[in-house]
This record gives sequence, structure tokens and C-alpha cells, in this order.
Amino acid sequence: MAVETAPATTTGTRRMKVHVTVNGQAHEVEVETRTLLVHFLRENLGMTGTHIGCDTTNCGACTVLLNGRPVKSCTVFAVQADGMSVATVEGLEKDGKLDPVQEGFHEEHGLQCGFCTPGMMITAAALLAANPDPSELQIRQAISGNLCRCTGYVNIVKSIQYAARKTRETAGGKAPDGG
Amino acid sequence: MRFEGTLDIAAPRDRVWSFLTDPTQVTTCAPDVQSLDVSDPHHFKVVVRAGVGPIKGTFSMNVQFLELERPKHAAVLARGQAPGSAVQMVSNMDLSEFDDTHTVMEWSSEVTVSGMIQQVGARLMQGAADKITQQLFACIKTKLEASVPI
Amino acid sequence: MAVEIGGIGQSVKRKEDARFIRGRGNYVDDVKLPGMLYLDIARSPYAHARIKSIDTSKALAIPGVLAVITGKDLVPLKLEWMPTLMSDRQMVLPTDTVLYQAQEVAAVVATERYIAADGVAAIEVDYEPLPVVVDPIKALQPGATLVREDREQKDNHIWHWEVGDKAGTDKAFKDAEVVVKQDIYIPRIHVSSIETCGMVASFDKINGKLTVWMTTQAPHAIRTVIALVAGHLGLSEERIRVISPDIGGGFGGKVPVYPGYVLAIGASVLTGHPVKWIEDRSENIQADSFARDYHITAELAAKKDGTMQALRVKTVADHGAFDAAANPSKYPAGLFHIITGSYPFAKSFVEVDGAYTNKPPGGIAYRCSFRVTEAAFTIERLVDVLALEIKKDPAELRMQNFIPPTAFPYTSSLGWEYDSGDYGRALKLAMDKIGYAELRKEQAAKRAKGELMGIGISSFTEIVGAGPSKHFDILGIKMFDSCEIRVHPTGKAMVRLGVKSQGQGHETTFAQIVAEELGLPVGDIAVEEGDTDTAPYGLGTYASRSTPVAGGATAIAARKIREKAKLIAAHLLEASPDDIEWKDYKFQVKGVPAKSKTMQEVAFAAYTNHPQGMEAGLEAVDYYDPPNLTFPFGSYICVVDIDRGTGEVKVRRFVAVDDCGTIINPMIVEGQIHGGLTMGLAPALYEQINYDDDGNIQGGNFMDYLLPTAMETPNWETAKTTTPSPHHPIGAKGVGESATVGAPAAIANAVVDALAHLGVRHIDIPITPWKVQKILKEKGVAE
Amino acid sequence: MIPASFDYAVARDVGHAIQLLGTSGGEGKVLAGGQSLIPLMKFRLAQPALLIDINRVAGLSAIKENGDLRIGALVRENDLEANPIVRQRYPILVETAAVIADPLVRNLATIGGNLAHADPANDHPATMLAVRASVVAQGPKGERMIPIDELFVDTFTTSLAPDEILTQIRIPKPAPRSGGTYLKLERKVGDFAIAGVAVMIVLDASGKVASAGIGLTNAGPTAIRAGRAEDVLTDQMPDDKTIAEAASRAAAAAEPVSDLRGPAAYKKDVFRVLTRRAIVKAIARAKGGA
Repeated sequence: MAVETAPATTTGTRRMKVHVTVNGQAHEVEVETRTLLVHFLRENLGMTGTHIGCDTTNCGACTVLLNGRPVKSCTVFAVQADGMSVATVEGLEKDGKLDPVQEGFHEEHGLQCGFCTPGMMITAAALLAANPDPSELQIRQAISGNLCRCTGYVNIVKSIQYAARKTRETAGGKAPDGG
Repeated sequence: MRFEGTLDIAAPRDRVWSFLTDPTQVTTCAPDVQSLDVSDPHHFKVVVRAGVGPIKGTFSMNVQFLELERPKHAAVLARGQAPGSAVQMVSNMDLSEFDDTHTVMEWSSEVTVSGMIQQVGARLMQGAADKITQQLFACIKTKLEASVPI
Repeated sequence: MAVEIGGIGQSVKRKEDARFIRGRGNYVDDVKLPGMLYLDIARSPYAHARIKSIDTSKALAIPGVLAVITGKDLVPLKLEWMPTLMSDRQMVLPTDTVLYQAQEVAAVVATERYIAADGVAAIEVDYEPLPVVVDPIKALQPGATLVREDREQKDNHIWHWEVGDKAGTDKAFKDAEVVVKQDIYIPRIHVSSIETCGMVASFDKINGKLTVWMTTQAPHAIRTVIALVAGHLGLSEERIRVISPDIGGGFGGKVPVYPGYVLAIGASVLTGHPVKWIEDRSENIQADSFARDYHITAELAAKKDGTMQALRVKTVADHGAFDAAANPSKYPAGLFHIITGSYPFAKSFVEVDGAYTNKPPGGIAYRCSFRVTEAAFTIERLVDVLALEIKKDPAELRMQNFIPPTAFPYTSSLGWEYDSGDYGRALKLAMDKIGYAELRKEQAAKRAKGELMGIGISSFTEIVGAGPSKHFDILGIKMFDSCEIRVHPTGKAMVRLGVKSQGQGHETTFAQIVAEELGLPVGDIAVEEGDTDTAPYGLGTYASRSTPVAGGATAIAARKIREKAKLIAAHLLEASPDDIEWKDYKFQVKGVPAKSKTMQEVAFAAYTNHPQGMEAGLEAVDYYDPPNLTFPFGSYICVVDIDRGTGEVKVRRFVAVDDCGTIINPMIVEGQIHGGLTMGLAPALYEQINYDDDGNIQGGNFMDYLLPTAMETPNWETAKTTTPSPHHPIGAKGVGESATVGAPAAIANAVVDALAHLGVRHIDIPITPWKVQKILKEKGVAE
Repeated sequence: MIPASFDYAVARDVGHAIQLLGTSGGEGKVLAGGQSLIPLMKFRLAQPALLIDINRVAGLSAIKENGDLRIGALVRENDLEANPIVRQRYPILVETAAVIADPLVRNLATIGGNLAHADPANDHPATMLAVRASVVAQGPKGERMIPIDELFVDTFTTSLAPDEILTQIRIPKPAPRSGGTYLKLERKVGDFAIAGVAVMIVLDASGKVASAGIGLTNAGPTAIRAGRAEDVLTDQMPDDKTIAEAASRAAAAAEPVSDLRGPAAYKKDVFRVLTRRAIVKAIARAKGGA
């Protein structure tokens, strides 16, 4: 069949300049409107910490914060993020200091191959920002949109519990703010 | 997937026969025809858009008359593809004269869908294929019963 | 002292984490080269069809599409077929007929990823569908649709393989007091590592050198395969560099050679540009190597008191359209003959017939050493069937029959020599930890109230660590593995290996082995893998062979260094080498602890002050050919509750006691077991790839192929016993796959146990709610 | 998986969106949460010519209680679940939102999209049938109310005109002595329902059922109302036998198809089991229990 290149309409646009703040830094890039946010981050901005693990919005490897909320960046068009802030794994470490979530994943062996880890950590960081003292069930529910094939999740839960403890202990532990 | 039905068409059998076996006429009942290319009386290629709700595909269909027993029986094979998907439809139509102005058409269609659409849309396919098939034959009836061919 | 060193037995935190937690891992899709093009693949919607024509004109008309490659284009290059690891051949692209759904049909090369995808959508293929055979049992019947017209043999039978004493086994069955028999189907599943497969191929036309970054668990073997496939085009092995960067999970799925790899290399050679090919998840599930798909009939003969005597197993193995399992050459059914498990069968006989069907090729890739899960599941299920038959507690029946610890090394009736084991100890620990006796009481009380709970045991024995090379090869390449250690003048070491980590933590554990052997702090030891230009030749990481084989190579290479270092130490200490001993991670003059040299001091001397006549430097390489395989084992106990209304199975508790011999890093071992258990839970309750009669895949993406999330996964409880391997340099056995091998039977046994009082003997996995509910209905106990 | 090219327009307000829809010749598609649409576009099963992004339209994201409960179409599922009013008085909505897809998807997925997509596997339709909601549709000629029973025409097909947009959902305020719940059986988090049942029960002072609402997910081409099951309960003392009878009627109304989530006969029976459990739970809530 023919490539379904829809006829150009007079009301829309095929390319668009998007302004997105990623980890606090402003970017302005012209993209095709069909560009997925995850490709925008990886290909246009060269930030390859955010991964792609599926094509059906199931695995969560591509999780980023969009205006502070964890979303699957494979299921958002970059143009939708115009004017918004995005936070990715590359922004977790601040001023050379690891985020408690990063520390927790290392201390509690919450990662093996590391492929799901960025998305998993972003989800965890958002959870702790909203709920500094989650129960095990709340942690499991929160990460149920992120698939991991290596760890069996037990140590991921422990990693997030570690980060929660650490955040509570550290006065003024700053939550990720998406920018 | 097999679908079938019986239509009572208020039109003489010869007229029904010529409609069904004329690519230019019968394809007017296919959903959203983009192009038609008749290579010979028994073969034609038609590009249609079909689907359900936002799921819509452009199918490039090669159609072939397998059996033609004028004016009683016709069998048609339509086979085509959309990206990553393939669809095949074998239809049988049997016409009997009810009277000079009415024809009874018994039809059946065996539809096979393979590939992406089958994988991703399996839970929706039965309904969609049924609907598209029903619409096709309902349209044939409507057009034939119109006083002037539409 | 030991704390500083970080040697064997310590939970050293992983060195590789530093980059992964910062998003700085370097996976193949992260590789970006100047001028890089993108390749995408058009695939067949049909499971079996003749290709009448391929129209590429519309694709080529898209700006940015540079080329479309079809099978016909590969013919002049003699690249349309490639060898499989099982001495079969596989189409790179079809010239005539497609043999399974999602088979590669054409490749589009474009300037951008999105344009390549547009090109794929624009390719028009005119297919004539052919009859399809998806059931291997039907495929073996006379008159079945022929899958492989290209073969001389005009049926779907690939091979027959058998092992054991057929006549003796038949006689034992004839004379037996009790015989149980069970048909077991272990369905097709898929590893689905979260990273899919992919490659960046970069051919430098000037010097004729090909560099590829690819998701391979076996970079050296792949380099050899590339040279064998494309050597006639000038790609000779010394001009091929395979780099396996960080890998997002492998589990066996990244061992085989897929057509996409060949196409990416071909496209780079043709265009002179780097070419990237990255699979989508759907492509990964639908076309890459699957696992299992074994149709098994198993029989066990025993005395009335439960003493097991003989085992007889007949299997039909579905290998899809090409026999592309990555098995050792001599073992077309892998190590399936570990099926005698933890029990001393006097007689046994196993036969397997391989069949072609219109399904994708593959056969072993799911965190399992060559068909060991199929074997462990079958025997552990069968033991429970026997327990039900003779009305004996399944734990007691196992205890009664285990090969006793005194019997090791034990030679099984199917020819394996088990290295070491203490099966009773592991089961007892598991029973104590879970509170077995209490659970049985609870179960009885619940049954009286009509509630359904079950307790399932699996006391599996694994077989891992292939070689030894006299029995094991892949494509003729012997299954040894390698390690090279270079100790630099300042006492820091570089360790290079022929294996390749995909999450197992090699950068940490192999450094720990070297730390232990050389007394250097683990932080001073860099481990590098996956670059064929720098690492010594090895067969790679799969089948839990890294620790048993490359771990042996590492220990021995380190010991070679220590031998030389000892001579240097003697020189520095002005003593005879015979008077030097290695103690507390130092060379000491025997009986004079004050006179000692550290490895750092020796290393410096190796470059600055080595004895006259000795070569400078402190390096060693070892190619380790293990004398035998290793036999990790464990006992798992699972408790399930069943919803009488919906048939849902809920895993309430799961205790895993593993014994993998000497443990290098307990933290990493526990992590491996957690992950393995989840990949055991998955096929037991959730995952399956099925095909309809037209050969349409069912479960071809993550919407339909159900990987467990944190919500389905229980909080695994682990414990260990330690029975070192007597033949391994550090006594280690390997553990990466044990849990995946052992867990499914424990879960299935628990579900059957919950329903056993209703007369249930077996349920095929995955145990879906509707399978359970159907039984509940039939037995009249459904809500 | 890469979507086909499309034209993209950001709607300034509802009127603008309607105008864009009207001029797109049936090839325009509204983008709200996108969590169903974008995956379809990635597979190229959906290839709209024009994508009309309504995410920046103000005034569609509010939740207000004003006689009835008014939920803006753009309310994200996680916001619905977390809303204090909803948590306090509409547990059935909380339970529905909490089992849609997964938590990340729910951060973008909208309640309006869930209804307008008209996927029989979506969860809100059954709940809206149970609570007898209405939706507000806005088109070139203004607003109209569509009772929920008239919204779902077929799979992926609603009674919204091609140039109408669903802007708000209205749910009657819970009567005294009322309780509702949504029960969903899924194989794992994120999977479509094997079966889902929403039940809303109002009791009279004597403990009889004054009214009942029962909606079923994945029970046919659209979400369906189990009307005969409702009838069985209405004006009756909800004893075990009556509840069992209602559950059987609900199962009889369900016409699920056999697929990877189970054979049709199994699913029908699960509708019976879940309906019974949901009625029991809803009644307990109506009586003031949890």
C-alpha cells in the first residue's frame, strides 16, 4: 500500500519549533510533529539515559518527569511538551551529589543490566516527592508501570525504601522538581 | 472468520449479476475507494480505506473472479495488504430469481486477517470485519434498488 | 585486611552501577556515528507464503530512502542464507518463500530512523498464502505441509536423538510395582530482555575494516560467524571488530545471529556509511529466538514404597522453520538428559525428535542452560505425580530418594557425572524456613472449610558451565573460556575476559576473584569485556557459564601471575622461592612475617627490578577448559492461594534455598536468584507465545505477552547452603539461571497440590485463571 | 514503532477545537491524554491527517460538586483518584481510576478520553453506566447533554458528531444509603480486563434496593448495562438468592469474546462472580461499611 502520508491540511503544521526545559536547561529545537518525546531527548538532544524498551506503552523504560509527573515519553509527542519542563535520569545528580534514589539503587543492588533503571529511578523519585514514607505495597503499586527483567523487584523495593529513609533523615532533602 | 447473509433485492437477477461482476459498479460499495485499476474482466485492483473508529488502514486489494456461472453463482477472491498486515476475503454469491423484479442473494464471506492488525486488533476484528462485510452487501442492495444506478 | 581487598565471599557494591545510575550506560542504541544511516525491516504478515513480487518503487521514491534490499539483491553476494549454530541454515532474506510470520522480507536503508520506517510501510509485497503447520506433532505426520522445501529430506523431521539404556529401561518399567505417566507441554516463551537487539555496523572502505557494536552475549563467536558468512566478501576475521557495549539483559536471546545483523553489516559495506538497526519490541518477540516448545511424555517407575527406579521420556521439540537453537553441537536437545534430576534412577531412557513448523526459529533462550528447565520441570512434576499416586508427602518422597551426599561424584544413568551435592540439607532448610509442617496443618484446616491453598516443592539439579571442550563445541569452536590479566607497575590490574556481562556484575565479581588471588584491592582492578580487538577469545556469557568457566580462567590466570610474582618476591626478599609463602594477601618468608612483600611492591619490581634472566612484566592469560560441568542445585517451596470464583492463583510465599558452591559476591548472587525466580514465575503463570492455525502469533507484544510487574511478583525469600564444586578452581558453580530452572515446578506443584484432593494430577503452564476455574467447575467446588 | 506524519494543531479553546475538527473532513482526531491513540498511531493502525491537541484548552480540568459532580474531560486519571471530593464521596470512581492501565499512563490518560475512545475494554464506561452519568458534548451549535446509555454506539464509536467534543462528565450526587464499587479481574497490572463490573446500589429505609446500576467492561462491542440484573434487585431485599440471581442475569447479558484473556464461557462466569461480589460490597457501603 501507499505510505499513508496524510494530505497536508491548511490548519495544522508538520514541523514545529519546541521550547523545552530539560533538567533545568532550556532547549529550542525544530522537529517533525510526529517526533516522540523519547526520540527528541535521545536523538535531538543526545540525552541517551532515557531508554526505549517497548512499543506499546507497557515497559516504562522511557519514563521521564513532564512538569514534575512521571510519564512514558514514548507515548507523548515532543510538540506536546512545548513550554514544559522535563526531568530525566541525567538530572537526578545535582552538584555532584547523587539523589537518594540513585544512592539507594547502588546500595541495595536495585539494578543489574541497568536498562530499566533510569525509568525506574524517575518513577521512584516522583513517588518519594509525593509520599516520603511509602509502604511496600505503595512502592510496588507505584513501579507497576515499569518492567524489570533482571532484579525480580525485591531489591528495587529495598532501594526505594533506602532512598525514603535517606530523604527523611537528610533535612531539606530536595525532591526532584522537573527542572 | 465467516460471515453470511441473505438479501432480498428488489431488482431483476440479470441486473444484480451485471452489477456484481462489473468492477466499476461493485467497487462503489467498497469502503472509501481511493483508486480502481481494472486489468481484465476477471481481475482488478482496488485501494480502499477501511476500519473502525480511529483504526483505519489503506488496503491495496487484488480482486479476482474465481467462479462465474452466469447468472447464478459467483465466487470472488480479494487479497491485499496494509503495512505489516494482510487480508484475504473469499466471497460466494448465489442468486435466485424470486420473480421478475426480485432476486434473492445468498452470500458468504470467509475473511482472514494476518499480521499486525490481527495481532494488535484481534479483540476488535470480528466486529469490524462483520460490520464492513455487512455494509458491503447492504450497499449492494441499496444501490441495486435505487431507481437510477447511483 | 579482607575488607580492604574485597575478595571472594563479600558483598562488594557493584562497580558498574556508577554509570548506570547516572544514565551513562552505553547501550547499542546510544552509539551515534557521523553519517550514520538507519535500517528498518519489512516483515511477512503470513506464516507461509510464496512471494510473487516485491514492489520497492514507492519506498525508493521517499526522499531520504537510499536503498531497499531484498533477497534477490543478496543472491549475487551469496548472503541470502546464513548458517545457524545447529548446522542448519537460515534465510537472511527470502528469495521465494516466507516460512513464518514476522520473517524478514526486505530492508530499507534511510537517512533517518523515521524515514526508514516510512520506507518499510511503503514496500508492497504480493504474497500467495500457502498451507501452514504450527503443531510439531502434526508436522511430523505423513503428508504434512512441508516447511523446508530447500532440504533434500522432504519431511519436517529434523533429527532424532536419544540417550540411555532403552532395553534396560523398558524392562524396569515392565517389572515395576508402580508406574506413573504424564503428558507435559512446556509452551513457547520469549526472553524479552528490556533492551531489544540491535547493531551499529561501520565499514571503513579504505582499510577494509568492519567495526560493529552489537547486543551480543558472545562477541568472539560472532566475529568468527561473520567471517564465515561474509569472508568471501573480504571480511576476514582480523578486519572484524565486534564490540559488545553495555547490554540491557540477554538471558540467551542475544546469543544467536539474526538476519538484521547481517543486513546492517551488508548495508554498511554497500553504502560505506555506518548503519544502525534497532529492533522494535514487537519484532523482538515475534522473530527472535524463542524458548521451550517441548511436548513431553514422561514416565516414572517405582516401588510401592516410593523408591524410584526408572525414567522414560519421549519428546517432540518444535524448532520452528530453522534449527537455530544455540546448543552445543553434539547435543541437539541440549542438556535435557539432566532429567534424572536429584534422584538415582538405575535405568533411564530419553528420546527427542526435532520438528520444523511455520514458526520463528530458536529454541533455548530463556535464562536456562540448554533445555535444563524442561528437564527440571518434568522430573519435579513427575515426582509429585508419583507422590499423589502412592499417597506420600512430596517432601518425604524426595528425602527418601535423593542421591545421598556420600555418593558424589555421582554418575547418572544418562551419563552425567554430578560434581557435588547435598540435596537433603537444602530441602530441610527450605522446609524449616517456610514452616512446612505448620503449612500442611493450615492446608488441612482450610480444606475442611472449602478453601484452596497449595504447597509445592521443587528440588532441582541444574547442569551448567559448558565445556569441557572434549564434549562441547558450538559450530566446532570448543567451549573453553579465557582471561587475561595485566598487573601494571603501580599495582593496578586490567582484567580482560572472553565472556560478556549483561547485568550479572562481571566488573565486580571477576575483580573480586583477582583481588582474592592477588591481594590487590578490588577497586584497583578494572575488568573489561566485549571488545574482540582487546579481549582474549572466549565463547561468551550464557548457560550460566561465566563463573564456572571464565571464573576458572580468571583464578588460574591470577595464579599464574602469583607464581611469577613469587619469584620476584623471593628476589626482593633475597630468599629462595621455596621459602616464600602467600599468606594474608602477601608474600612472606616462611616463619618471618616481618619479611614480606605486597603484590604492589612485587608489581613495581616486575617492571623495575626483576631478577636477571626473567622476562619483565606481570601478565598472564589462561584459556580454561573445565574438567567437567558444574551441578548447582536447590530446593524451592511455594505456597499459593486459589480464588474459587475467578481461578486466580496468588503466590503467597516462596522460599528459595540455593546451593551454587562457593559464592563470590552474596549480594549479586541473591540478586540473580530474585531475578531468576521472577523469570520462573512468568512462564508458570503468565507468559506464553501461541499461534493460531494460520500461524498468527498470539502474544507478540508487551500488551499481550505478560511480563510480571512488581505487583504480581511476591517478596522472594532466599537462603543458601554451600557445597563447593570439587573440580572448580574456586569451588564456584554458577547461579544465573538456577531460579528460572527450579521455580516453575514449585509453582505448578503448589497449584496442583491445592487441587490434589479433587483428583487433579497436572495442569500445563502457564496456569491461567481459566484453566484453574475450569477444574473447579468440573469438580463442583467453584464459587 | 514510528507514527506516520500528521498535521498538528493546538486548540486555543473548545470552539477552536470544534472548528478544526469541522474543517478536517473527518480526518481530524482529538489528542487528549493520548495513551490509547498514540500507541495506535505508532503501529500505524491510526493515521489521522490532523491531530488537534486540546491539552492546552483551559477549563476542562476541573472537578466540581454542584448538585451533581462535574468532571472536566481533561481530568487525568491520577488527579481523579487523588481528588478529595471524589475520594470522600465517590469511591467507585477512585476504584475505577486506580485500575486503569498503570500509574504512569494514568498521569496522562484523561477521563474524557477514556469515554470518548469507546473501547469496550476501558473501565470508566461501565462505571458511568452504573452511576447513570451524562456527558456534555459541545459542537458548532453549542452544548448538549448525552445520557451515558446513548453514548456508546459501537467499538470505538460514540454518538458524538464528527465535530463534537466531549467536554464534561456529570454524575448524580450519591443518594443517602448508596454505595458503589468497581471490580476488575486482570491478569497483571496494565492488562485489559478479563472482566470488569461496576455496581451502584441505593437502599431505601427498609433495606430494600431502591435502585441499582450495573455496568460491564469488556462484555461486548461496547460497555454494557446489565439492565435485567438491575431489575432483579430493584425493590427487593438483597438476600443471597436475589443477589445470585442478579449476578446470573449480568453474566447472561455479557457477550465477551474468546481471546488471550480467556475463553468466552469463562469470562461470562467471571462476570457472574464479580457482579455478586460487587453487589455485596456496594450494599455494605450503602449500609455505611467500607
